[in-house]
Amino acid sequence: MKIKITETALNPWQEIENYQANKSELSGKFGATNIFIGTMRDFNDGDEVTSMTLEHYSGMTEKQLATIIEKTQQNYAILDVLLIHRVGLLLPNQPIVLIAIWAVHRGDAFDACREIMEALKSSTPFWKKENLTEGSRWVTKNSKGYQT
Amino acid sequence: MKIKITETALNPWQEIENYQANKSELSGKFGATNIFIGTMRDFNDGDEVTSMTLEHYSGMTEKQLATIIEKTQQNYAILDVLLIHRVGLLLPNQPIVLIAIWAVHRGDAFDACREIMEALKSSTPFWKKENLTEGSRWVTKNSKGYQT
Amino acid sequence: MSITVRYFASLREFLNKSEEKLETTTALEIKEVWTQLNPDKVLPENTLMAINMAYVDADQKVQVNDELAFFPPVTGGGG
Amino acid sequence: MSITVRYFASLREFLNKSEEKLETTTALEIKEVWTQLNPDKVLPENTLMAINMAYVDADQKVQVNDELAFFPPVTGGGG
Repeated sequence: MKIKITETALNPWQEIENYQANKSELSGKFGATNIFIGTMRDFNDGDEVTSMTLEHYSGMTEKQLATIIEKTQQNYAILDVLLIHRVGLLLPNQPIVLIAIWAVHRGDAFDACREIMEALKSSTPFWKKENLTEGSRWVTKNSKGYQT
Repeated sequence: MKIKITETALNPWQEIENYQANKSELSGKFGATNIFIGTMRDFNDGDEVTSMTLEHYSGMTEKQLATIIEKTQQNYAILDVLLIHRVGLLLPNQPIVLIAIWAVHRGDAFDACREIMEALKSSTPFWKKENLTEGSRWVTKNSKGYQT
Repeated sequence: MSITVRYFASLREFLNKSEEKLETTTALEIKEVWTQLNPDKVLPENTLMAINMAYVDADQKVQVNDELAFFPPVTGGGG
Repeated sequence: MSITVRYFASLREFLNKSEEKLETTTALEIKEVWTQLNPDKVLPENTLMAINMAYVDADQKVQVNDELAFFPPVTGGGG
């Protein structure tokens, strides 16, 4: 299991490939991988967003993520978790978060990934500030996750 | 949208990265990517599996996958789909299937990926034959997707 | 004029054939096609059927020049 | 002896401070800490609170040497 908070631009494919390659104990044992990647859009609530600043509560963030993962491991049979979250200045099309779950079976992988993602959004101390073409604004709530 | 059936070993990270890089119209427009990868295990039903032969009904497979994706596009707001499935001889730890969904929102990405995966397993004409340390056997039914 | 008939996976191995043609000038019931081509074999339970690469029920008629396929439950994917 | 108090995101900007210490030799109510440090500001509705990096309710007591944090609803993730 690995949790990483980083100010550096994130290449999710490289991260997953490297992580998996170094986990020899996973080889041949997992049948299902589910991966979620949240990526910065260049629009939100009808406005153009030129960049975003992600603030976090260092220390509590890692603690909260570990708690979320631990709880999910009690709910689903999963083999491994990789979770990386960006902080600092982000540009459109850059990944914000990566969650990868390895499991024997697909249902456990899908459900665990979804549960961790929803818990992360609702309880981990990250805050987004969007920079618009004119001015900036704090994001005050999460979307429900579906096109309306 | 891309559907590919291939006899060649599959690098999912390379495939997704290349596909996304060539889709300039997606840049800045998607907020969520959900990816499922099904990978060959070296065990099944308590036996060691040394390799697997994947047979398919060429032509109907592609047609059925296109129908599944079309139906899912009616149910969820998704921007793009990449689906690759291996056929032929597979070894443990090799990816069998890759499904990647790009959407504005996470719920649409998760649900569409899950729906396509379940529909693929239940209705696309692929068949697995497992080669054991002694002899071989056809897989006769799908797992429900959860550790029992 | 004929119907092309294909068999896949365990059914292909069981029958020891993957494709054959049944000469006919008229539409036939699926069961009739099976019986004519496999007179000594019972169609296994759970066998799936497709005409021209689309799933059909066992009571569907097969037209001349159609491709009819018989196959066991599918097991693709992974996980 | 003191309590460390931290503010994040929009609340940090609203108060124009990110961290301060409140000298005390006894445990205090969270509301008491807020009022002593921000006498002219109402604690915004929906403010979340954590003691030593774990979520707490507003009625929790803050012990000497604890770290107390106030912050708005969280908005991490993406999608």
